[in-house]
Amino acid sequence: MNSPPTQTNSRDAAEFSRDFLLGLYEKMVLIRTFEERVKFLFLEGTMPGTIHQCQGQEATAVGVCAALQPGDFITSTFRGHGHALAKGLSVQELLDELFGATTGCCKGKGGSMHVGNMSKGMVPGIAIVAGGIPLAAGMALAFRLRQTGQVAACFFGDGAVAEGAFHEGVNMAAIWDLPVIFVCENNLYGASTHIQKVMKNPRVADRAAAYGFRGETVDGNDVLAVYEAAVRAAGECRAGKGPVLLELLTYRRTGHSRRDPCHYQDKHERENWFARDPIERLAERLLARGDFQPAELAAVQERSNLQIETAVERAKQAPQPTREDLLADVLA
Amino acid sequence: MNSPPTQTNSRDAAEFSRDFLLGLYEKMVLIRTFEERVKFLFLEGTMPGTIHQCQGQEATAVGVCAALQPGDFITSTFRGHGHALAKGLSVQELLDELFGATTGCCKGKGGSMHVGNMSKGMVPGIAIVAGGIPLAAGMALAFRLRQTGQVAACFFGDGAVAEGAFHEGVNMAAIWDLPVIFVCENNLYGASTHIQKVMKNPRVADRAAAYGFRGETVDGNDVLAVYEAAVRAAGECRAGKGPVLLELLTYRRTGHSRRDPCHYQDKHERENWFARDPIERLAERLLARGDFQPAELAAVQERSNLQIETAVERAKQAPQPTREDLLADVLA
Amino acid sequence: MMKRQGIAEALREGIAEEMKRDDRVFCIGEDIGVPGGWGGAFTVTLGLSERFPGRIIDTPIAELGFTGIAVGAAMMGMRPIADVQYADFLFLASDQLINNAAKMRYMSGGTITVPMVMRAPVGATGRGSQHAQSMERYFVGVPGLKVVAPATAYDAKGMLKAAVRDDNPVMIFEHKLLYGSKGARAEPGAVDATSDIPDEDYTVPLNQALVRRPGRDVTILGWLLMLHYSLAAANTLAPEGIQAEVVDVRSLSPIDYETIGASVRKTGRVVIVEEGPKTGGVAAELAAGIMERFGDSLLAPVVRIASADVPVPFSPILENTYRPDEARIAAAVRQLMKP
Amino acid sequence: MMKRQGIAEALREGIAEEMKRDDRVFCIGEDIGVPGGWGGAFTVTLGLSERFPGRIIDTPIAELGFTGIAVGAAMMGMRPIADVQYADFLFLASDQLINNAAKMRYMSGGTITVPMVMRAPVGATGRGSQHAQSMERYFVGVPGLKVVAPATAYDAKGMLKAAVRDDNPVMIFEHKLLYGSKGARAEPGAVDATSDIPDEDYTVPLNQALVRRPGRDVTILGWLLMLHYSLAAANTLAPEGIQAEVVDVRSLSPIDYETIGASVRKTGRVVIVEEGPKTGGVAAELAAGIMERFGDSLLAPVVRIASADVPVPFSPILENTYRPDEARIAAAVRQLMKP
Ligand SMILES: Cc1ncc(C[n+]2csc(CCOP(=O)(O)OP(=O)(O)O)c2C)c(N)n1
Ligand SMILES: Cc1ncc(C[n+]2csc(CCOP(=O)(O)OP(=O)(O)O)c2C)c(N)n1
Ligand SMILES: [Mg+2]
Ligand SMILES: [Mg+2]
Repeated sequence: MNSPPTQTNSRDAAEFSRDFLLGLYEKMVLIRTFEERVKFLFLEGTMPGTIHQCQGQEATAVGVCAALQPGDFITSTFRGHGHALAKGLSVQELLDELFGATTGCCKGKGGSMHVGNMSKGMVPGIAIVAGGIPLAAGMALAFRLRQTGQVAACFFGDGAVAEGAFHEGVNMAAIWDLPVIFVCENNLYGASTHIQKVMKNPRVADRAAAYGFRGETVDGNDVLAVYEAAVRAAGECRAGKGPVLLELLTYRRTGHSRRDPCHYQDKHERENWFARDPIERLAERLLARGDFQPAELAAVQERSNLQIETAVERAKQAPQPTREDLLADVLA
Repeated sequence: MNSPPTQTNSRDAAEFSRDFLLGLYEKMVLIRTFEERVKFLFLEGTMPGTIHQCQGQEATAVGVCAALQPGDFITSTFRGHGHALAKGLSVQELLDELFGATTGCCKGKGGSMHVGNMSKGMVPGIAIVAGGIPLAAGMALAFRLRQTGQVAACFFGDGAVAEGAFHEGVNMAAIWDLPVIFVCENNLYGASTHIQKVMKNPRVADRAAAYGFRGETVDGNDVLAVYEAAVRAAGECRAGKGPVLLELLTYRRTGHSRRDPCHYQDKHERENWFARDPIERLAERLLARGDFQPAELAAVQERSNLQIETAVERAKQAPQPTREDLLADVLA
Repeated sequence: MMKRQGIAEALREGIAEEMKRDDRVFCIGEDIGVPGGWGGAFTVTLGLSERFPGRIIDTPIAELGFTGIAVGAAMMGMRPIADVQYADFLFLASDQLINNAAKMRYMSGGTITVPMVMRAPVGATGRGSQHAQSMERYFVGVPGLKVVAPATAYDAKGMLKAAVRDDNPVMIFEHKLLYGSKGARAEPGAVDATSDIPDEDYTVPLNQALVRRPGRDVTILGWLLMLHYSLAAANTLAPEGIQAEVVDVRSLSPIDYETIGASVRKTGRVVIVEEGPKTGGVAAELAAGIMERFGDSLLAPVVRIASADVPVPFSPILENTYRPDEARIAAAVRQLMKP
Repeated sequence: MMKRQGIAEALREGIAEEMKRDDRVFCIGEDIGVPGGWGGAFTVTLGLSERFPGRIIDTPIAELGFTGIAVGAAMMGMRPIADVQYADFLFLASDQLINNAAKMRYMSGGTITVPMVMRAPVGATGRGSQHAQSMERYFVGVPGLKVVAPATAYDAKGMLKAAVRDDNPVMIFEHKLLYGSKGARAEPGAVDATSDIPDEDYTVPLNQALVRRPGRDVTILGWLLMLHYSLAAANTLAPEGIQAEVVDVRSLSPIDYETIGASVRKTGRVVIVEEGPKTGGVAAELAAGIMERFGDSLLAPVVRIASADVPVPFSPILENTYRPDEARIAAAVRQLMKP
């Protein structure tokens, strides 16, 4: 399953602009740094709630969002920090939300599993597995009815494919040719359960055919491959050709949630995937171009550390809600 | 869509025993006669409730049930009269149920949409579209766990394929190789909606591949073709090869329910299908064998008429429940 | 100018008017716009697909999916009117309605509105236990969701229009025996719920109960079919010298305790009539809420008249026993009035 | 002999004992038996897949499907113990639970039994609005379904065993803050619900409330986490001269009005404590049911202490405001006791 021949890979990094590549790298590093810091804060006990993190999956969020227009929307899941940063939410509004502050992107009412910001094109994460799939189809239906040319990108995991909501939402998007990109981040596990246990044919992209639209399997740890696949998909959506299912093969470098030690993961599988880290791989390709210096990439990491440290300090001081806030925001 | 090249047809009628063929013919005529009589009683106003009938679809129920063992079970839908008679429920217990009598197969508590009799291997019809699919998978799981060698045949319509319950139930049957035959009676319509409107690829049998098991499209108006496909499927189930999806192409000769005039059906489509009536087709094949006389087949019809008339008269006199019965049968 | 209409007609006209007024409004559901079809299970959208091409969307049989699609479209500014053919199927859609539609605004910190309408026909009508439930109880009290249950054509149209214009998700429960379905679709046991419908545009608020019949002795609370039975019972009781005040609860979430309270303070006696199992019904909330707010005005414990705690039986005899009727209501009132 | 156990451990042992006793018993759910996994979201089935090969069935993420599969298997004589990782997901499975499992016996004229158990963890625990709801209200009063909510390890084990042996579908609500989860799975704000568990086989009836603390002045009704808070409040009130009788409702469907009634007749004052929005909660049924049955013994209207009518907020400050606590309970009782 690690890198099947069928999956699409990207053009040579040389063919992309330096700034564009640096931007992708920067976002991926920012996400990784953010997640690592949040993990520490959580284990340390300073951060409340529970967390689902995306270390190792940075390329999927960044590659897809880089292919979207500002007016496009994404839906996400309980594992949405990376999607949020990739779609342009600020480190501060996210951290504030995770700390339950009123300055958070959801005023502290959503929390880690529901981060989002409509003004930046991200619906608060839907923590019901596959629950965001019909939503995204409905958003795309609105775009179609209003002929706005917008696209909805719907992030979900391999585990969501077994849910009825996937089946129903994807089928309606197909029969109505809705402009939605179904982005399946296939990290081989739904919680602790390996995909082989829940699907006879674990090639998620094949499912699209049953509904009569195009599916494609992509190396999800190659941000450029993800980007190019998403550009193609978005183009087809805007051209009215209907939805596309992108299966992005990737891997979770950390626990499913909280303090999960991942004992259910096979050691060799882990090592294989850890060797294919999306950030390291992009770094290698950048350096191979010749016009990036190691120091420059190190500086990127420095900037991320600094940005996040400052944000954490502010988040810890951010205003907490008062009892009065409990009753607000229920009805419009 | 009428008779695609891909569908499987049956062996020559000559290769089946005379008694067996007569039995199939007798059952199909009984079902047709039963449904026509019930329709009259309903329109006349003597019969309460609402009805969903299966005129034109007799071959699917009869062909499949003929391939099952007495110990096997079927699940059905709101359109279950034919399935019930085919599985061996008596005309009397069905009519009594339709009249709400305590002598009905569900003591008058189920009604037309929920006919069934566990002692005869039929679960009361599940009137929630696709709701019987996970049930049948669960029954098959029980057979597997207890190693009883039994098979569950799950009847549902083309409209059920869009439901999440189909997706979830079929997938689990597939990954666990459960002994269940998924019998999709594809009569081209879900209520008033044509299958072309709700599926990009309307070949239901193709869906099986997405879940990793075998699907087959059969001429559902050819009772022998249905029978043979069901025999193959049941054999595979008992051999532990997992589920089979049978798509039986057929057509509803009457309204979806109650007084539906079927104005949504295309005239040519109707004529085409009416010309392929399952009972007439079997009759022709029987006569073509040479060892059946027209008079013999006419006698079959006579017997059905008589049997049903007697049953109707009794059903009209059958004991109705009393207020006390309301509170019985809720908890075991 | 006025015209006499039944609920199905009035809803149809209300939907058409809203679609004309606001091109963000569309309908989505099963068999609602098929040419040669029925305009939904109860003809409410009959003919609208010709008048509003592309805006009456027929779906596959996939309640969870099309409900989620309505929620998503509403989040993007559309104003979907979704419907399930029978309210019993709402169980399949409740995740999208309760976990998503109703919570979206709150969990987004008040930044999202979900202006969608869901219509659902309830009531036991000879169809057996899976096409019969009174589903109100499962949605009353869901924070972020409004729930109404109109008993007349006037209210049905006015509340539908108000719901379409409301920025929150609104559930409208309709009763199969009140649609006024005719001919082939006529329902045995149907009750006349027609009203004189003004030609002018109007709405009916989603948060107000209504006194349908004034009386000083006892307050009868009902909605949908049970309101009509309650009014009939009140008429039976009048000649016996019992003046029952009949309040149409109408708005089930939020509940209008002001109107209800005024009546309770006056009569001091309350009978709540509900179709559906007694245990855990909407009447429980009404009884508890009335006791909390107006307990001191109560001259006797609040009485609940509801169905037995059983699934809906098919047999007409049993179904009629299951469904509270005029006689049971009148008897309960007489009992309550006994000195 | 006895041993001290928490709810998770006690449930695990109870399941193991029933699986040993009866080979028709099996478990089905998500991540419940994966080697190297967690034994379900709250470790209840941890290690059982090794002890009972092939009988701890890990499913895809498909609540509607595996619930229907449990129903089907139960109809064929098996005794499945299904579980959802968080009770909020029951909305996805409610069609199979309510339309099929609960009605199957009735609509078959009493010929079918559906001996299945569904376990579901409830409670607001810092996870946001979709992993937090108190789902009891949606299943109380569903004819054909039994509902229990054990607050101690002793009851959890005894009721689980009784549920497995019961021939009807039984829903068991468990509270995340009561499992006694340790180490990596520990829950902030958890409450000690451990009990001394006898080594002998025992069951706890599914239809009986229990007086946890006798008192003469006021009856406090609670279950799950709120029972523990109510006991704490009662202890705070004792030195003030208020003797509160605390009743563990435990059995939510059916409700044991005998035990509850005995207490109400004695005290004449009732406070019902519920986690979850006040409107339409289980407390509504309790209040209405108590008024109907024991109205004449009531010295004051029944008081409901519950959550605000809002979705569950993430922010710990708001969540703690959302959840009724000892202080609110004590204050309500003091208020009620005011002459
Ligand atoms: C409907 C539903 N069922 C179960 C869960 C519990 N749960 C949360 S995440 C998860 C696994 C999801 O796996 P996948 O979709 O592959 O996403 P990933 O965690 O790999 O990102 C499960 C079972 C849930 N949140 N929603
Ligand atoms: C979940 C659910 N949704 C909608 C309905 C209403 N309904 C009853 S039958 C039917 C059409 C079913 O079509 P199909 O599955 O093809 O079966 P057929 O009627 O053709 O036998 C619909 C929509 C239902 N009973 N259950
Ligand atoms: Mg995954
Ligand atoms: Mg059909």
